[in-house]
Amino acid sequence: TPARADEALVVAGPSDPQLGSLFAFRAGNYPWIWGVFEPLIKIDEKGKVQPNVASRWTLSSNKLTMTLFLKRGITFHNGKKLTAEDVKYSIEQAALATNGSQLGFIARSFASVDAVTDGKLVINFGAPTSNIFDLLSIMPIMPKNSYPETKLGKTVIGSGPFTWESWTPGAQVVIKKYPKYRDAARINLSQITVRIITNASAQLTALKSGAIDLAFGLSTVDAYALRNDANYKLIYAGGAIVPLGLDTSKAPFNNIKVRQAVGYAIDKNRINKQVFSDTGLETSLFWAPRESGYPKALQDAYTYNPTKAKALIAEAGAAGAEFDLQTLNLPANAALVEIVANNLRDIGLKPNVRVLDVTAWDAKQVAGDIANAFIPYHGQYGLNAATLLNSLATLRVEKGTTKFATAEYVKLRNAVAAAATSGAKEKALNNLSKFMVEQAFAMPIVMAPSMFVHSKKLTGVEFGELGHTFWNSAKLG
Amino acid sequence: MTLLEVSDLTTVFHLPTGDIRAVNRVSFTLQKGEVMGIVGESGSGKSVTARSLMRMVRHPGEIVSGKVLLNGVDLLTLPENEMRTIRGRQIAMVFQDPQATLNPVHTIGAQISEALIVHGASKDDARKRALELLAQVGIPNPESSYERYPHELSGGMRQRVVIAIALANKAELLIADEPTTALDVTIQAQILQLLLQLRDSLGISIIMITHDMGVIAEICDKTLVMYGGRVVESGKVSEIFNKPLHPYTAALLSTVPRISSDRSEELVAIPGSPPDPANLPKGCTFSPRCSFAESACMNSVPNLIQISESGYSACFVREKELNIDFRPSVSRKKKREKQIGSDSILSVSDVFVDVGSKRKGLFGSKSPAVNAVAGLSLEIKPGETLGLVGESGCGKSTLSRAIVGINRFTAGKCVIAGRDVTQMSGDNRQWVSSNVQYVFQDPFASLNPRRTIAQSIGEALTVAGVAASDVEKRAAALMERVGLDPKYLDRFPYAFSGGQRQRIGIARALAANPKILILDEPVSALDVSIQAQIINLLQELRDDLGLAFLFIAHDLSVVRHLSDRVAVMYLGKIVEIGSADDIYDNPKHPYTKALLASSPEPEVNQKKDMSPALQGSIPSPAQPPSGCRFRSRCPIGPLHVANRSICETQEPGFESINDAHMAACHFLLESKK
Amino acid sequence: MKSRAASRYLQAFKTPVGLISTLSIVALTSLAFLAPVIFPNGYDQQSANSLLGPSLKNPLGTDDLGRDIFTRVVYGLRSDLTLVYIAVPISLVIGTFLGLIGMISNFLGNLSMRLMDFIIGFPALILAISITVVLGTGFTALLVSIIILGTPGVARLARSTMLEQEQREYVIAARVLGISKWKILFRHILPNIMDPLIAQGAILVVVAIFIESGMSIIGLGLQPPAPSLGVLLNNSMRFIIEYPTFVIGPVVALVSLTLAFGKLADALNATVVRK
Amino acid sequence: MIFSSIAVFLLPRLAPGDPALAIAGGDATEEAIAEIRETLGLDRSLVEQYWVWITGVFRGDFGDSYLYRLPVSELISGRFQSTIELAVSATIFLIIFGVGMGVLGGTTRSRKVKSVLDVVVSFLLSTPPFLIGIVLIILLGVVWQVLPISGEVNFIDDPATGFKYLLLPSFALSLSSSAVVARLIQTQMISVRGEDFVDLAKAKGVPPSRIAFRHVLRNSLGASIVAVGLQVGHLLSGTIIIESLFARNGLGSLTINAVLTRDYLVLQAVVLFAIAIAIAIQLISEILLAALDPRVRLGSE
Ligand SMILES: Nc1ncnc2c1ncn2[C@@H]1O[C@H](COP(=O)(O)OP(=O)(O)OP(=O)(O)O)[C@@H](O)[C@H]1O
Ligand SMILES: Nc1ncnc2c1ncn2[C@@H]1O[C@H](COP(=O)(O)OP(=O)(O)OP(=O)(O)O)[C@@H](O)[C@H]1O
Ligand SMILES: [Mg+2]
Ligand SMILES: [Mg+2]
Repeated sequence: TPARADEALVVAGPSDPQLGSLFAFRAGNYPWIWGVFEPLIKIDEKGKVQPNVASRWTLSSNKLTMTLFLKRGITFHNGKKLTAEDVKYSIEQAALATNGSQLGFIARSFASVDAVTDGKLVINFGAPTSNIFDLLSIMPIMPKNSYPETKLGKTVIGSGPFTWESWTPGAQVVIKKYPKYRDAARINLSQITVRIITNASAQLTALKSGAIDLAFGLSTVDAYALRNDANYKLIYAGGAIVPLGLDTSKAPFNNIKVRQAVGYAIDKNRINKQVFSDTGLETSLFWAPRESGYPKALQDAYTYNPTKAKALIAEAGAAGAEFDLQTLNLPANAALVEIVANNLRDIGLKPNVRVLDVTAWDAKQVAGDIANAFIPYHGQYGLNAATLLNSLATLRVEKGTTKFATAEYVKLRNAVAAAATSGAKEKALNNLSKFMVEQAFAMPIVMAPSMFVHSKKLTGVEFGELGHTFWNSAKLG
Repeated sequence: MTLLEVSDLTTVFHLPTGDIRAVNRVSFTLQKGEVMGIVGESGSGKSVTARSLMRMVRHPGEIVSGKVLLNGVDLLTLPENEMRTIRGRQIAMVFQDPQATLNPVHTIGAQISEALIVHGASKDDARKRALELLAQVGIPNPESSYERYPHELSGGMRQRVVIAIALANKAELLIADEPTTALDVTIQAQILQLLLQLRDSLGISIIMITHDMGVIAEICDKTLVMYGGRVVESGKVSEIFNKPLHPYTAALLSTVPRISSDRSEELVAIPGSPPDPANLPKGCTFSPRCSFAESACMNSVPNLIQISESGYSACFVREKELNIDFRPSVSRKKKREKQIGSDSILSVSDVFVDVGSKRKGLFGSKSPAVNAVAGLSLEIKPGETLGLVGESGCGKSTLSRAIVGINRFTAGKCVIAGRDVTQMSGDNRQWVSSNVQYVFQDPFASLNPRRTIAQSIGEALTVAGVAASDVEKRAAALMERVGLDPKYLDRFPYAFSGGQRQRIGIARALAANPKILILDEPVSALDVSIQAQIINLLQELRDDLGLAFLFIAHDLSVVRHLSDRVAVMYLGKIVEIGSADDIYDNPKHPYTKALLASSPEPEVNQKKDMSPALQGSIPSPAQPPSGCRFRSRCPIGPLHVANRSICETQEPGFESINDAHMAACHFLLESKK
Repeated sequence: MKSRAASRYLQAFKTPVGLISTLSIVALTSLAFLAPVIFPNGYDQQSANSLLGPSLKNPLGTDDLGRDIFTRVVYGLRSDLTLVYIAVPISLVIGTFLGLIGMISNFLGNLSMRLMDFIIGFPALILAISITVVLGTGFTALLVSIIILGTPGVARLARSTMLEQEQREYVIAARVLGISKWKILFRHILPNIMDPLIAQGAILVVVAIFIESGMSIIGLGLQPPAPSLGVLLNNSMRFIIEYPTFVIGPVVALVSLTLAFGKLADALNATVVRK
Repeated sequence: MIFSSIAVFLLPRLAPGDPALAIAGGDATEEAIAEIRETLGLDRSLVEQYWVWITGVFRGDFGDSYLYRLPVSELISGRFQSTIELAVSATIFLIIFGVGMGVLGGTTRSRKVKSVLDVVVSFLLSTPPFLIGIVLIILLGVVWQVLPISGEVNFIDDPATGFKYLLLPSFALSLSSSAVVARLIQTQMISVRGEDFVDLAKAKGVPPSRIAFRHVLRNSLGASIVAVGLQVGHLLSGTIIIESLFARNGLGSLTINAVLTRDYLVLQAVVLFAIAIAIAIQLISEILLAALDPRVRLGSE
């Protein structure tokens, strides 16, 4: 069916597009990026890799070479053909530190990338790279040498179903249907306007008053409250890992007993209920349950057990220990830290809570030194374990915020990254997870899904694992 | 023919603390074309009476009884909208302060026209009539003046505008509430003459409110004397002044010094102070201060009784003794002879004081020098009193403030007790404050309301170097010295009357044992009955302590009473200086003559020529006229006499008339009137 | 002296408005500072019973973390009052000092006025946010913001009343007596400018509470779990549609506090300052 | 102004973190941050950075936003209209409500009207503007849904709709300020009522309504202008919260964002701009004052 003229959609985005960070995870880009750009592959809800720009791929038996075959007939919005050279360029951009991609380390680990023909690309890994699809699924393909121009926001050229029409900073981004899209006939929406509404309650009122059809930045509570409303549909997609990190280099958390006590002290269930409206996953692991080799048995290693926690504290002689507990100024974290602090006080510790503004927090996180205890927010739920181990400052070895870098830990991490078979992976992950649970330097509290609410008028929206949105089959009415 | 008949008018202010009977059973009649005065001290109910006639008493006042018959119609029973047609059309009013009675944001023309427009005139007619009125009240260039704003006019001119407004609708009755009190004598003379002229040409009746017996004597046919809200006497001016029928009137008449009176005696002061309207004495309100009072006076209130054809009095004593003469017969203390030294204790020579504000304006321009004192010299000898007179704004205060170091001399020399103190710094300041002290005009403003009298005086004693242990004793002594009970030391200023505060101000000035007192209009804010007390006190102190005074005042008769020598100041300069007798009896400078001619005297038997001696008002010190500063107003100057261009080009120097008597005029010998 | 000052202020308190506002302030203040006595368990008693409606046990219901809202409102009041009772006097002292410094040195006086002009010219909220970002969210940042934003008004008022006082005859009389500038300042000028400054202080309280709540609304208020009225307001706003009862407590407390201080300022201005 | 520019330059730089972090995010490595810092020129000395900036300002070049990589002047001019629309309409409401309530309070004799007004004004004075905004949103936008509460429509493109979108935010913004103005005008009018020239007018026979307007109000206008001028300054500062509440994309939200992301150049320019506007408002009120009051007119010549 041809698209009707009135199929213009208005959605609310939480912040301006960040064109300088197209290769990173940025909420401001989620609503529109897969309208304008396309990734090589997609990962569906079940974690299965689906072809997209890449129609198929092969992996050499030593797992060190990957060959990608591109779909034919894809053109960029400027009319040029999409070739392997463009893909190579995009990978190079992802690798650049200045482009800030959390997964840049994967691209940087490649030994070489060769555009063999227009439609064929060969990547030589330095070492087996099991998390390659994480990178490929979040990496937009752009014409060779176009990124500097793209960053200026005037001409943004991709190959997606929509073209970049205009951006009024602070106000809105408009993308229009690309008539020459290879699948143009199946695209229903004629235009998507992303209105930038930073205030969460303003998004809610906008949604309720019918000014927008989809809200990307609702608070969990607001979104969850709409779950039973006949006019709206609640979508869970992607999400965040909200762990409690402990600085193992300083008292009191240089004592493993104290760390474990903390693990038992936290009332994950109440946190999940009161902060995440019971939509989160209470877990002791960083990995998503769909991860291959997921050590399900360890998921509930730490459950709420204040008695045990107190006993451990007493054993460690740490009762009354005073320390800083910091987090960053996001609504969920600000509420969560209160419960955590309350829990810790209950077992006789004395946390001093500080909530930092986001940039100040980032400065500390990058420097790898936050506080004795801290609660970060990692919006990377669902990525590969091997990816997370490097992309999360909490788990990193180098400049890791927990300052936990024992030889044992390094060894177990490397084993996960190097695991070539699923059996090996399961074993390595199990060993690592066991070790992490025991050492208790970084303890996930809740895996919180991102929640998006759209009006029932809107159908067919497809959400990627991190909350990126695919509009190809979206429809209004 | 009777125009206005008021009977038993009573106005009450309802205050939370109780009712105040500000006007109490006031009755009088006014004939067409008559000028009636209402005289009385502050708070006696003059203004409230006037406002009651207009039905314009301010909240929380209320007219509780009485009749106000205007041409037989009782104004008090008219509905408000009818009353409005009477205001401005049949009765018009002129208020005291011309600075405040004109709306600053409308042109004077518009304000005059408004008076006509609200009573039905068309805009064009109103404008025509307004121009006519401007000419009638003597405002030059009516056409261009019409478009001017009040702040562009001098005080005298503004009062003329107010009068023009009052005349706009040819009202039959004009009520003037102290129309000249805020003005200089020279301007007062102009305004009073204007009112008389208007009475003669238009035949209107005037009610003239004043506290100045001189004004009554000058222009009124008959008068009411009010005291404590009541009329205590009324009658023809000529009769009242010759034979007062009430002891208060008599006392009032003898308490004011006259230019011509005997200066060798102390003034007759009325003891005590005017009654507090909120707390009136039980019987006759004047009884506590009356030297004739009997027991009846203390217990019941006398009625106003007709005594003669036109004379009424409210006095029990007068009722009994028909021929009693209330004029004080007590022999007064003679002034003592005093010693005047020969070296000067204060001398200023050729001093300049710049008061031009140095603040930058909106566009950052620096204002040019404004010399309020410009090349002035004078000296005072120990024990001597130098009177300084001149119109408002001539620089009297500026000079005296510069002497004590509040303003800076920009040029010239100032020597005090043998020390050059032109530059005020450290030691000099100390020297000055121990030699010269200041008594201010406004007794309400010169005492810190937050400090007790003991603190105020104690502070002065401490800086004067009195040991802490002695302070209390000395303060008590000072209080006694100025005639106050030392037990009042612990009170705050608000507990004292104006006269008492002025005594305290004097006590504070004496704390430093100064040799010179500068008295900047120390009595002009006081009621006449209190003035005499303070003048007597000052005189006594001066003679006892051998003080030298620089005595500044508007009132020429007061200055003569107290001064040995008198200096006449005009626009920052001395124009004539000499012994008091020389200046008053043999004035040489045309300005001095004009000042003297303008001063009203409470004498009915020798009415003066009322043609005002001076036109216009004092120029601004920012743009003084070239040559002789007085030439722009001088009756013998270039504006009135031909071929006197010398006055415009050359500044006159002093010429001696005798040893001490000097004047600065190019045409001193001219003896025009 | 003291008794007279007291009696002047008593006059303000005798007017119905003055009386009611003073009583409210006293009541709110004592409630706030007795909070630890009334609620010895503190303001952070979390439980699983979140977002309950009003009941006997929780007169205003519970918040999202299952804490009694009434308790938190009282403690919030305490935070706000602590903040203003520290910040406002400091503002008054610094402002008065900066306003009066002109009497001692013309140069310093002009300098301090330029500084005040600068602060006034700076958009208030941006200044407060910047200060908060520099100092880190929390009590100190609020305190500093309130002091910095409140001082210019006080300084200007102090200066203008000082300039007016300087022309008063009793001040001139003191100068003629040879009394030193400092003594004149402390004995004559300061006592006479206290009244408008105290009234200004009451207005500053209102401004301070506005700043506190405004900053909290954009998430830059006190550090959790300490409650303040603004923090509670911000918190309750998130639930305003689902749990509108949450918002009642903070709003009533905030408005009655500002209303009481605003009316107190009115009463002071009407009786004490006018004189 | 130079002093302001230095303060504006230094203040945000005292805060922890810098724009490179906002660009790279908290998961980036230190090396990446350092590299970004270098490309942005943030590694240069403060003096140098200040010099580059201030000389640019004098040339009319405010630099590029670190975050958006767009010229700051473009960012500001893009948002300017929204804020100006809001500020102007709020100012109009401020004048209507403030002067209206003030004049009513200053002229009415009815005790009832006076006390109702007093209650309204007192409440408005003690309620922070954002709270008024929230109440308006809930009542008129959510419960009754009579007015749009979110977003904006360019007033010039579509005046009617644009105006509807402006109504609530400008109400919220102006109400408490208008209470301040009303209070001031009322006291001013009451004090002018006690002036002698009002008595003279009454003595002329001028009817009360004419006295109220020609004499009392006319002489209270000066004070009102000063008050309105001051309040307009407050309004501008208030736009910051109101804009975010009503999802308007004006300078206010740009500014908050600039502070939080340390987008120094944007912040610097906005503050300079705000100071310039404050000066302009003061000039305008002085000019108006001079036009209204002949005494001032003379004084400034
Ligand atoms: N608005 C008012 N409120 C309360 N009392 C008033 C008011 N106006 C006048 N009075 C009282 O009425 C008394 C008489 O006042 P009035 O103004 O008539 O005096 P006056 O004779 O005109 O004095 P002055 O020479 O000072 O003008 C005052 O002492 C005062 O107590
Ligand atoms: N601070 C000032 N700024 C500007 N002009 C001033 C200042 N002080 C005084 N003047 C001007 O200086 C002139 C002299 O003032 P001064 O007060 O000395 O007069 P005066 O003779 O004492 O008058 P009055 O009899 O009214 O007390 C006046 O024209 C006055 O306007
Ligand atoms: Mg009077
Ligand atoms: Mg004087």
